[in-house]
Amino acid sequence: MSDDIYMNIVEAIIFASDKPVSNRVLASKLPDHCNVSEILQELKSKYTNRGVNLSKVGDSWAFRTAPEVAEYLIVEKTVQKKLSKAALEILSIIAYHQPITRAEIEDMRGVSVSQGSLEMLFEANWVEPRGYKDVPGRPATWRTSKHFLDHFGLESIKDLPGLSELKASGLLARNTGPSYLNSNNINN
Amino acid sequence: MSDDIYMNIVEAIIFASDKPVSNRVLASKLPDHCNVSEILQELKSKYTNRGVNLSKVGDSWAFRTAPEVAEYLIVEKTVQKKLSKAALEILSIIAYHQPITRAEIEDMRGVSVSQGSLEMLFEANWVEPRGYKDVPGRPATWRTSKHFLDHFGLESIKDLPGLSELKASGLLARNTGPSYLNSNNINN
Amino acid sequence: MEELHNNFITSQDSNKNEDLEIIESDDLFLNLEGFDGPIDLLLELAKKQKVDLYNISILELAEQYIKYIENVKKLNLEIATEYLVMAAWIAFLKSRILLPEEEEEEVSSEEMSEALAFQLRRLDAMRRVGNDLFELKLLHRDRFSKGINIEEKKIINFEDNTNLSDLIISYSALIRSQNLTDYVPKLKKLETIEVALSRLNKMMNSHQDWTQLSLFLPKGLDIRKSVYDCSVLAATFSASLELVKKGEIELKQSVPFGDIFLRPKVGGKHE
Repeated sequence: MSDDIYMNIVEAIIFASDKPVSNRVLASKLPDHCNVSEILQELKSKYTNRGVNLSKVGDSWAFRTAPEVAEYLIVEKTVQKKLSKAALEILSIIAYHQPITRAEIEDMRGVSVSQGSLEMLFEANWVEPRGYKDVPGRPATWRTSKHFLDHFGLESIKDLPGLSELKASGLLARNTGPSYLNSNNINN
Repeated sequence: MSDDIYMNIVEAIIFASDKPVSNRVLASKLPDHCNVSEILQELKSKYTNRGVNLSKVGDSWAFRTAPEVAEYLIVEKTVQKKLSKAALEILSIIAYHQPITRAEIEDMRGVSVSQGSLEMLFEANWVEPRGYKDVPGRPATWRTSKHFLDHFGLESIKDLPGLSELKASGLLARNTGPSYLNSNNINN
Repeated sequence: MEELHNNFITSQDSNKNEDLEIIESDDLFLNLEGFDGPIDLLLELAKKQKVDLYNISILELAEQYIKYIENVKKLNLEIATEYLVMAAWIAFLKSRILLPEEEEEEVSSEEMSEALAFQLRRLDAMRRVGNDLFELKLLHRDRFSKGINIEEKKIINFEDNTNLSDLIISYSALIRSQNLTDYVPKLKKLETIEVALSRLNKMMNSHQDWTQLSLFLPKGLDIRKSVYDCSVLAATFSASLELVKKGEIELKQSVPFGDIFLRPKVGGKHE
């Protein structure tokens, strides 16, 4: 019974929060002797095969409706905004190569990264800055956000579709050997 | 199993809706042979003794956090924010004239005390009620809290600079220059 | 936290296929607008070979690219430099592939070809996974978040921002604004005729004969120093005139500026 109350607290906190709640925050609300991860696993299993699931988003947790019942939930027609081809490409490059600098993205696409595409990704809150690369000039690097994981229903970046195949085929390598093809050289 | 899917749908619809959902709406989403009331009762019992309950609101349904865990849902937020000018003024009046009624504050400021400003002070935990004034109507009086002293680094309310000190500091000096030197006139 | 509820969908541009057809039909209506730069064009040309990207012919690709750019050039002189630089590089690569390998070259044509092929495969892979991403169970499309926003009880700490001087300045401004009233001169206290009259009336009873008016003044009056004392003198004189008017007393003065005497009038109230 005393264990149940902690699970209830975790359940209520995640339910009430307007964004995913991290393990750390949950732990701070519970007595030290509570094993938050265990409680979460148990809670998650309670919500298995239900209309609402407990989803892990990075190191955080949120309730989301089960994809199986989506067709019954056309609650609101959201405005469908087009993600430009360039923005989509940049998003996948950042997702699969993170952390990555702007110059590296430009190398891969052979063209410069337009401000518009990037702003689109920032506006959608899918991409965020992640420190600086330790090379001359210390360029800023980017990565995908927790919201990106949430939006695409991924538990972690490791769950990106086709990640292991891409890795195995060597396509996630950054250095392309001869630099003739680098945009820098082409542009100069 | 086929029954479960209907319960899942009901669960997901109520969860995802931005307002309580009526029986009628639920019934419209389910096949005719479904007994919505029965499904709801079953779903409700699933959420008994949990951190989130299925509550009936009029003739509609919504998920609500259980009252038992309410205290764990208090979110502490640190906000980098300045008080509004009105709130600051009210705070200073309360600080210098405590205990004071709302009507007395309104007398001093010449305008009514907005709920927003007051809520801000209560939320910041700087002001607290302090009994009633012994005049007809017995209006509530307010005073500053211990947290107020804490925040402003005062040992006691007596440490607030007095009127004579304010005068000596020049803060109460009137604009004594000829009126044609006032910026208002210059600008006009 | 604001959440964008816009679902993004991918734009699969249809004009790209048209471009390919244009290339294939050797039609001269070429343009580069459908392409995101030379690599993009190269990738589309490579895909046109209809083989696995691992087996594309770089030589054929180079020829097609040069041909395509030449055709565009004929129509439109404003080709972005990057397409031309790539054309030059591709031409160079082509010559390297065709000519026998020379020993002193730093990078072999094979390595260069492989680097290009790799870049094309990688870009193609990024496009594919980009589309795959949108096949996932998306929030607001396949999964929904809680609809009702439950009011969280919040404790807000105002971080150090409002400090004691803000408080004091605010209070001072308030007090200052209240002191801004109109100037009202301080009224001087003066003896009224009514007061002098009642004193005179009281004292009259004990004086039946001519009596100096100055004896009816309060003791210790100093009209040289005190405005109030002056007003007492004036009020007393005025009061005496008032009594004469009422027919209660008589006044006499033998010379200008001389002493003034008074006595109850015969048959008057004070007799």
